[in-house]
Amino acid sequence: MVQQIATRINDCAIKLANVNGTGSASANSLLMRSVFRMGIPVSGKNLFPSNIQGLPTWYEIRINRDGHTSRALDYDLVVAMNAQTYAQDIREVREGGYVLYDSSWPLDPDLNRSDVSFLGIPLARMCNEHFRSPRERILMKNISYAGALAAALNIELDVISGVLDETYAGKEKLRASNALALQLGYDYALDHFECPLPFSLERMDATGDKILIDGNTATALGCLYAGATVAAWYPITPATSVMDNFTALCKKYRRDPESGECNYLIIQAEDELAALAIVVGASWNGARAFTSTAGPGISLMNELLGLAYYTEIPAVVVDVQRVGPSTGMPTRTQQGDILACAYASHGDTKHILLFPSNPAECFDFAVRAFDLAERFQTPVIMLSDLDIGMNDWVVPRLTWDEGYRPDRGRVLSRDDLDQVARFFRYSDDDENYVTPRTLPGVDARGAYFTRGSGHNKLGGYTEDPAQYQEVIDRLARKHGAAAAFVPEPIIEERGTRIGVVTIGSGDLAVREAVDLLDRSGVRTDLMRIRGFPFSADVQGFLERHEINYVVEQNRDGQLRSLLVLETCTPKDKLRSVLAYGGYPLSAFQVVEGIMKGLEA
Amino acid sequence: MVQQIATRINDCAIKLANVNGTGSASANSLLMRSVFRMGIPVSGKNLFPSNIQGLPTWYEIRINRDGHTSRALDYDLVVAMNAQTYAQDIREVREGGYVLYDSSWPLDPDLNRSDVSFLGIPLARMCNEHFRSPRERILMKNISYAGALAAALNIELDVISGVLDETYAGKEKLRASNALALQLGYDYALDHFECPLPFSLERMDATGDKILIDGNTATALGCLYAGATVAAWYPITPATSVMDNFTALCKKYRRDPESGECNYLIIQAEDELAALAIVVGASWNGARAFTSTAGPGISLMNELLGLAYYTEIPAVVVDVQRVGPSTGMPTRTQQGDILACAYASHGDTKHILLFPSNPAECFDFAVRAFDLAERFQTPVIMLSDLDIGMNDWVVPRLTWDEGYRPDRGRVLSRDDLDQVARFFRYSDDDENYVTPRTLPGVDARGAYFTRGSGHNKLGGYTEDPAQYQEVIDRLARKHGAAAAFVPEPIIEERGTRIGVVTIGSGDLAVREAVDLLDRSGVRTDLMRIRGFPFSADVQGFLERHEINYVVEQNRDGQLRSLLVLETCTPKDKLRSVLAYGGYPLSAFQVVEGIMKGLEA
Amino acid sequence: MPSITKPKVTHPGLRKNELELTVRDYEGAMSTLCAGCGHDSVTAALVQALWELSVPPHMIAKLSGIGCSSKTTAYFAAGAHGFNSVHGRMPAIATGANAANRDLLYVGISGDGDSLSIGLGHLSHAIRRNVRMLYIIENNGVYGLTKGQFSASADIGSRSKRGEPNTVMPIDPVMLGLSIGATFVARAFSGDKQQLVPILKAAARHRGFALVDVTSPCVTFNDHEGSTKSYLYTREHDLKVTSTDFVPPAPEILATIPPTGHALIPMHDGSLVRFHAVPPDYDPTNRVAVMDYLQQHHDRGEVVTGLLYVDESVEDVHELNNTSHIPLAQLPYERLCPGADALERLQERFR
Amino acid sequence: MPSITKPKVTHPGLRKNELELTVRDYEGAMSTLCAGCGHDSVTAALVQALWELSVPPHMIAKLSGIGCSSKTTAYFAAGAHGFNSVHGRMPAIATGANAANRDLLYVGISGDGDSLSIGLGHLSHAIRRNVRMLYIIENNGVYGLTKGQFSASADIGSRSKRGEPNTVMPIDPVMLGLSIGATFVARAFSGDKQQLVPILKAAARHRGFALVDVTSPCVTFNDHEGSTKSYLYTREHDLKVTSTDFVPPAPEILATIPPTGHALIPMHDGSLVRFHAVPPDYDPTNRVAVMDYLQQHHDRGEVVTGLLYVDESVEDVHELNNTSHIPLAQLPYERLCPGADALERLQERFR
Ligand SMILES: Cc1ncc(C[n+]2csc(CCOP(=O)(O)OP(=O)(O)O)c2C)c(N)n1
Ligand SMILES: Cc1ncc(C[n+]2csc(CCOP(=O)(O)OP(=O)(O)O)c2C)c(N)n1
Ligand code: SF4
Ligand code: SF4
Ligand SMILES: [Mg+2]
Ligand SMILES: [Mg+2]
Repeated sequence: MVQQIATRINDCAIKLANVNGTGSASANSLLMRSVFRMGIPVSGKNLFPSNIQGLPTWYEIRINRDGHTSRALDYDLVVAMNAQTYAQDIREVREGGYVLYDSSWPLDPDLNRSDVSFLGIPLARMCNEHFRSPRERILMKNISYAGALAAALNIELDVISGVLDETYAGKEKLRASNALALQLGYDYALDHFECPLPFSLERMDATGDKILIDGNTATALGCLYAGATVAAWYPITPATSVMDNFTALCKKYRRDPESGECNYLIIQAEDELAALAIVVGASWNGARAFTSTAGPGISLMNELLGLAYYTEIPAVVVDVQRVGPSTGMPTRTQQGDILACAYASHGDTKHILLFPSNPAECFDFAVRAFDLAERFQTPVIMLSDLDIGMNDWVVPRLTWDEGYRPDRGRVLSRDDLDQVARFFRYSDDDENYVTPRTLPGVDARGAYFTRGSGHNKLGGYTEDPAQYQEVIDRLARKHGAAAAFVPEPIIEERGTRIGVVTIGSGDLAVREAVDLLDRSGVRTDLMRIRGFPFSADVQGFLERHEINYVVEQNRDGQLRSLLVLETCTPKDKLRSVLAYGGYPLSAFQVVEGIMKGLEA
Repeated sequence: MVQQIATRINDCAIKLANVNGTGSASANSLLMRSVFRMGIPVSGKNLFPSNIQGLPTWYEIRINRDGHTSRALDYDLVVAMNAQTYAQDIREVREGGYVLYDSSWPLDPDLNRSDVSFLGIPLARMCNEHFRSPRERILMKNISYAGALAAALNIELDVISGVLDETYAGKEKLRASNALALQLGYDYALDHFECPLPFSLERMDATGDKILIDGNTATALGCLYAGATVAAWYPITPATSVMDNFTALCKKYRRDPESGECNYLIIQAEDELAALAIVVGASWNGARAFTSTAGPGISLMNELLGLAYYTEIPAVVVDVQRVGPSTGMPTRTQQGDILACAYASHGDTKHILLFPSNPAECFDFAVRAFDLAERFQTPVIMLSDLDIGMNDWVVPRLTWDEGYRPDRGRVLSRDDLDQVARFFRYSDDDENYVTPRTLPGVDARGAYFTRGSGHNKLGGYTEDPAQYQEVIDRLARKHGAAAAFVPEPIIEERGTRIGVVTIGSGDLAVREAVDLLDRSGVRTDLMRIRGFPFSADVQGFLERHEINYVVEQNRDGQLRSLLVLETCTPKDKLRSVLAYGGYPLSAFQVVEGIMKGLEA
Repeated sequence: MPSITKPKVTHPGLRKNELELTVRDYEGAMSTLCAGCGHDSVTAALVQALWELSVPPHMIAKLSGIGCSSKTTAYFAAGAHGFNSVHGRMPAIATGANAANRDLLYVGISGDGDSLSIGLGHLSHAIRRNVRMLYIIENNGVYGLTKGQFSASADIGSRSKRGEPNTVMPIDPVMLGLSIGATFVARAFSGDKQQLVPILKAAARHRGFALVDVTSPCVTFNDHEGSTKSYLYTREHDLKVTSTDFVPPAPEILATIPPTGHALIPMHDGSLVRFHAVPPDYDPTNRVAVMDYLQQHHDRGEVVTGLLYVDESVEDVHELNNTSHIPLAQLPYERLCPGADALERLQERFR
Repeated sequence: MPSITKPKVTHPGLRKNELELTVRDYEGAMSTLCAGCGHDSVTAALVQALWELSVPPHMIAKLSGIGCSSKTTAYFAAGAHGFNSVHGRMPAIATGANAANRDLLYVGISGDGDSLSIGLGHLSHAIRRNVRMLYIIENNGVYGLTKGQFSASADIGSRSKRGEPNTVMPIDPVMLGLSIGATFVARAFSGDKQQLVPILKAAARHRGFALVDVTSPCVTFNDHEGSTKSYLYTREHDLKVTSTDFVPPAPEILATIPPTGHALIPMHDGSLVRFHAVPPDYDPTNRVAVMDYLQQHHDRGEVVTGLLYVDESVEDVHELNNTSHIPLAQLPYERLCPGADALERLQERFR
């Protein structure tokens, strides 16, 4: 018997099960965007296969008036559009929940569950009746279920039609078909189901001036605003859309209005080694340049990261992490490249890392990545991930300070060279242990020889121990100095004895977990780390807490490892809470992990 | 005024300064080998440039009756054959020491030092008188100074001529020239200097049945005896001679006596990525295969190391470490690839590492590397270094247990498959979490699909969190299980409160340092780690000591980092003693580092 | 999931090959590629060719890199070991596999992205070494799996799905192969099974590295006007040079595929390949003339297909190195270890 | 140490170029290569060519990989920035450098190991992109710096210093370049400055990627009989196709190097290159004919030198992409940042 669930407003989780390549993505994001426009906090997570067409794909929408929109683990409503995964999808509905399915064909009685309600809607039949082309018949089924959901959840019809109308502005025929499909679903639901369902929506004002954006688009915007002119890349999921977006933005904003010339050059490289090599070459030559990649690309970039580190050439790398090791699960999320990036390349190397937690920070940190890379003349790797990069997030509207000017670091102009008796590339370090560089094409007095082989502080070749050490010792100090320049940690502290430490896309889930723990009487403080090397604030927080739970999305506790090595905190103060199956982190996983730790 | 130094027997340090490409290497190793044949502990360190001809090169011989043959930092005698470096070389002689130089031309008076004795010998003039061809005139100068040193140090003429005779056996003309040159130097020294010098040699019996061998030759021998049949490599200093030797050995020992066919295939690959790819392909297909490389190669092999780790394919990689980062100093030694190897590749990965400390262990560990790689179906990286690999070391004679049979690990034959209901690649793990594999070409029932993408324990493709985790969790346990199989640490313990921990080529210097510390009243215990993952013994030693000084040859304390992360030892019990200028470690550096630590 | 097991229904009436196997025995998992993908046609031709050749499935080793094309190793010969490795490195992995066991038939499957960008060096060097294998490039001018970027084989002027024109000069694997000494070069069109099957059979029996460039349209990202790798374009511009029939030594198959044509090329294993030369004077053994011919036609915008060049006189990697005829992976340890005495003796030189 | 500063003694009588610089101003650090190394001859020719071209030294960027050959970037143009990078990646690094600043003259120096093995993919793709640069392969058939292993350009049958014969087919960078669409391909011999200097000058002025393969013997590891990259062999088998004189637009130099020959090829910058065609009907603009010609001579064991192929009609990477004429690295930030308003506006689509 189906147990009635209590009425809830603006608090539910919905899972949509589809077949990839059937056009469900637009229907799903239509739904999510409509909720967003109703002012309600919402998240959408796309769980898609590494395949182009015909395999199962899911979309999860979490709606929560308190802003807790990390991934839910059980669903009030499942839209089951993929016969291949019916069994699993129906299993995942919570007790008392609902399954919406295409009743054009009878449902296998074996799949029946007595504790959930089945809402059948003859989507295929309806669409076959109303649409002619096979293409439309497939696509409109999706819009129809969106219509049905609008009715079931009480999404304002105006809002959802409004989004559709905008989407198909200027394409009247398409607009009309979509509007019809939406209405078909809507009406059918109103006629046949008890709408709204116990969990339904109501306009509120929590999204205010916010925007709905994915991290890769925001990263591209950041690179655009940072003044990057050269980009090189090799296609790889989930990083590809960084460059797709950067390309589109450059076409729009970087064409000279008079000459039509392009104030940028984007090169699709032959592989990731070349992509970073191009960035290194361009940066050496004075351009702001970057590449975007994922784990396998980071592995391939190891040698060149070491070159840039040792020759002190700025280089910005965006790593949109996916599940490793090896090819792993290319369309799943993880934070598994932390150690690989921190110490990338043979020999003694350390790199600057940035950890954005959402698209807004992707935008900010992308800009800061260039400033840091040029200020410290070294690679900076921004570690985003698939969850941030490819899902739409609700974040504060991006703003731009017109006063911003790129920090190009210590670059000597011709005039500067006039002031210098003789220029030596690796001498005369400043308070951050950075030495001045010169650019090719400026002045013969600035000419020097860049080499990845042993060099002394004059830039000359050396095999002398003391001369060699002098330079690499300074590099170690320089890396340390960057701690004061990377984004400071976000700390929310109430003087409890338990610290919860996280990074990147773990943010929302961890915040929700802290709330949930509070409610069960476990008070904790929160720190989200945003950069490496770690600043004194990071150290301070860890010290002030008896135990710190380090929540991250990988098997080996890589952030914890980095904290163990690169802060003075005793190891036993740092405990791991890990989730690494490839789906975005859920608050329940965090709570479970911390509770287990506390009980142990 | 030159102060007379006290008479010493079998205890001195000699530095020979030459120009590379002038044939000095054979004269220098002639000297070293002669000392060795006199039964006296000796070491020879070649400090050569990354260049083919015309640059300074040094050879250092340390002779010590107690077996303390780590690098000396000041020299009793310098043979100054390179005008370019006279100044530096003469500066490095200890007070009361000697400079032997070519007096065919007058020495610049500025170079004079009142506290050392100058032994002039007109090498060029003598050789021009006695030899005709320009080639001989250059080469024989070297043999002549060897002769002079023989007289000065009291090297038995029989012994040194004996070595020469063996070297040129069958080449009568060459032999005669060399013998003459030797005698010229010998006689001149006897006639003109007070021979022997205060530090001189006397036959003893400390080298007994030992041999003089370099690590790369020993590694090649190990690979030969392990039964490696496929080798792939890309030339790189200082690893090249591993493959040169393996090739020569195979030619001699692996040609089928009847058919003349080669029971091996060595492929010079197009790059290091290909070299490891070839090894992975061959190992997947059932051959024992390996590659040898240095730091830059390790960086390039990152992606394929991750593939082999995740697909569980054995792969043996020999990393003969040199100075990093980047191209660094290719002809200098360092231990800078420890972290890069331990966690090589993006995503969660951990590899098995072996740390030989001398050529004898290179031989042993090479064999064990194959056994471990096949037993654990994973990459095994043997971390040698330039000092071990390219210098001649006095080590115990290598022996071979005829009972040895390769541990091929869990490989199912056709018969085995008869016993199995159905074979699944990643199921049925044993006590070490290893699952059985099958080889291509054996039986269709054993056919499976190897993939670096997400797979479940059946070997099927998966994007399911639980299925994915099940496999990679087992991989973590499997890596842990290897701790009991890697070579156990060498521990010499007397119950002191100070542990001295080292690795690889640090061994000799650290042992000497322990002795020196003893003499100044600082009693310490010694542990040399030989494998990763760390065994319980490693953990135990660290625990038993209040402070552990971790002596290693890199800037960032990479072994210490690994110990911090991978044992339960509190961080503050682990302190670094570092030397990383690129020359082989000296006991004095270790003593200095530990004393500083103790004083702090 | 990309490897859904295909229900195996054996029709009693199916023809059998020499090994008493039906064509079904050479199939693999169900394809998860897009409906109509050219790569699936290549798989079908491969299944047919392997069946016709009567290769025992377990004596096949299937290797690939990463890409839609590289997935196809899962879709044939379920009884063979497969290795879906990493992007671009398959030629080197196959080189290693071949080194370990010269007795297997190596089928390498790659894409134009996998082979001509990230893997170009490895492909070129596997060609030089004449590693004995059948190497198929399923060439669609795009990166299918990463959603439609141009690959290095995209022709100048062809337009991507988003309408952008390609401006960079293409790499033609056929010309590349010929210029670095490939000993077997063929090109075919995935949609033309009649030409493809015999080419694959000849390639499988070639003494060394057999490069087969198959134009294999991506229906999702590159099958539209403006793309020279589309069905439309290829069907129109396809200029057949030679149609190849494979004539294996066993008489049964001789009977089913009647030999026609003029040039008889002996394969390494004694079998013969017949060419239906179009034009009649086409000589697939003269490298200079072949390159000339291809260039001429290329300049006219024509895609020449057929077995374009073959040289059976060049030794493969094992012959060049005089490697043991017993596969290295199967040599007993006793034949590999020189023994304790030898170790004792050889150390004399270390005294 | 490999970069010993050379004492700069300026003879007052030295000739000056348009910039009032003497040839000394184009020299670099003292070479640390072996006495007699072919690479030093290339350096000398390069110094001469750059001087004759009157390029301001600081407008040159010198890039290389790793190898003896790659060290030579230190031995010329002390007033230019140099970048001795990592093994095999220089073509990609140069691509990036060029992307940032189209105004410099890029001189890339590589070896056959650096370019044809580890760097083959990058070289090929830089060629395809037509990155404007002078790219020299100092080709000696061996890995000099790692002591004499065969490189991918070692000819079959040539013997290493240890007496082992090479058994693997060589990659000829000239044929490779032509087969993947190179727009400028030349070959010369390091010992023949008279031919080399004008080729380098023409290459420096080429509109796109200029590939110059210089046979440059390694005296230490490969200058012995049996090696086709030795002085002996090359001097005997050298077959000159075209001798190239560079005729820059400035009249002074026109006067000193009198033009002769038949084919006049206009360079991108308006200057003209004259060919002394040998044979007289040699046409360096017909790719098909060039490849044919080279193959024919190659089959006779002849090394053809000269400016072998040139096409000035193909746009370089910047022209193809319509990049700003002001070097990207020099664009003021104000022209790059769309500003706060644009950011505000564009976010409408994220509502
Ligand atoms: C090192 C690395 N870089 C990038 C990728 C992403 N990637 C997967 S497939 C592919 C290209 C596939 O193109 P192609 O080989 O032509 O195959 P197709 O899908 O067109 O058949 C790329 C770039 C990867 N898997 N590994
Ligand atoms: C990644 C990497 N692998 C290997 C090497 C070692 N290495 C240095 S130079 C060289 C080959 C040089 O050959 P080539 O380019 O022909 O130059 P040559 O010395 O013959 O002029 C190699 C393999 C390296 N520096 N980096
Ligand atoms: S995307 Fe293209 S190449 Fe990939 S499966 Fe679909 S049709 Fe085939
Ligand atoms: S080894 Fe050969 S290539 Fe290197 S410097 Fe000497 S002669 Fe030149
Ligand atoms: Mg493709
Ligand atoms: Mg070379």
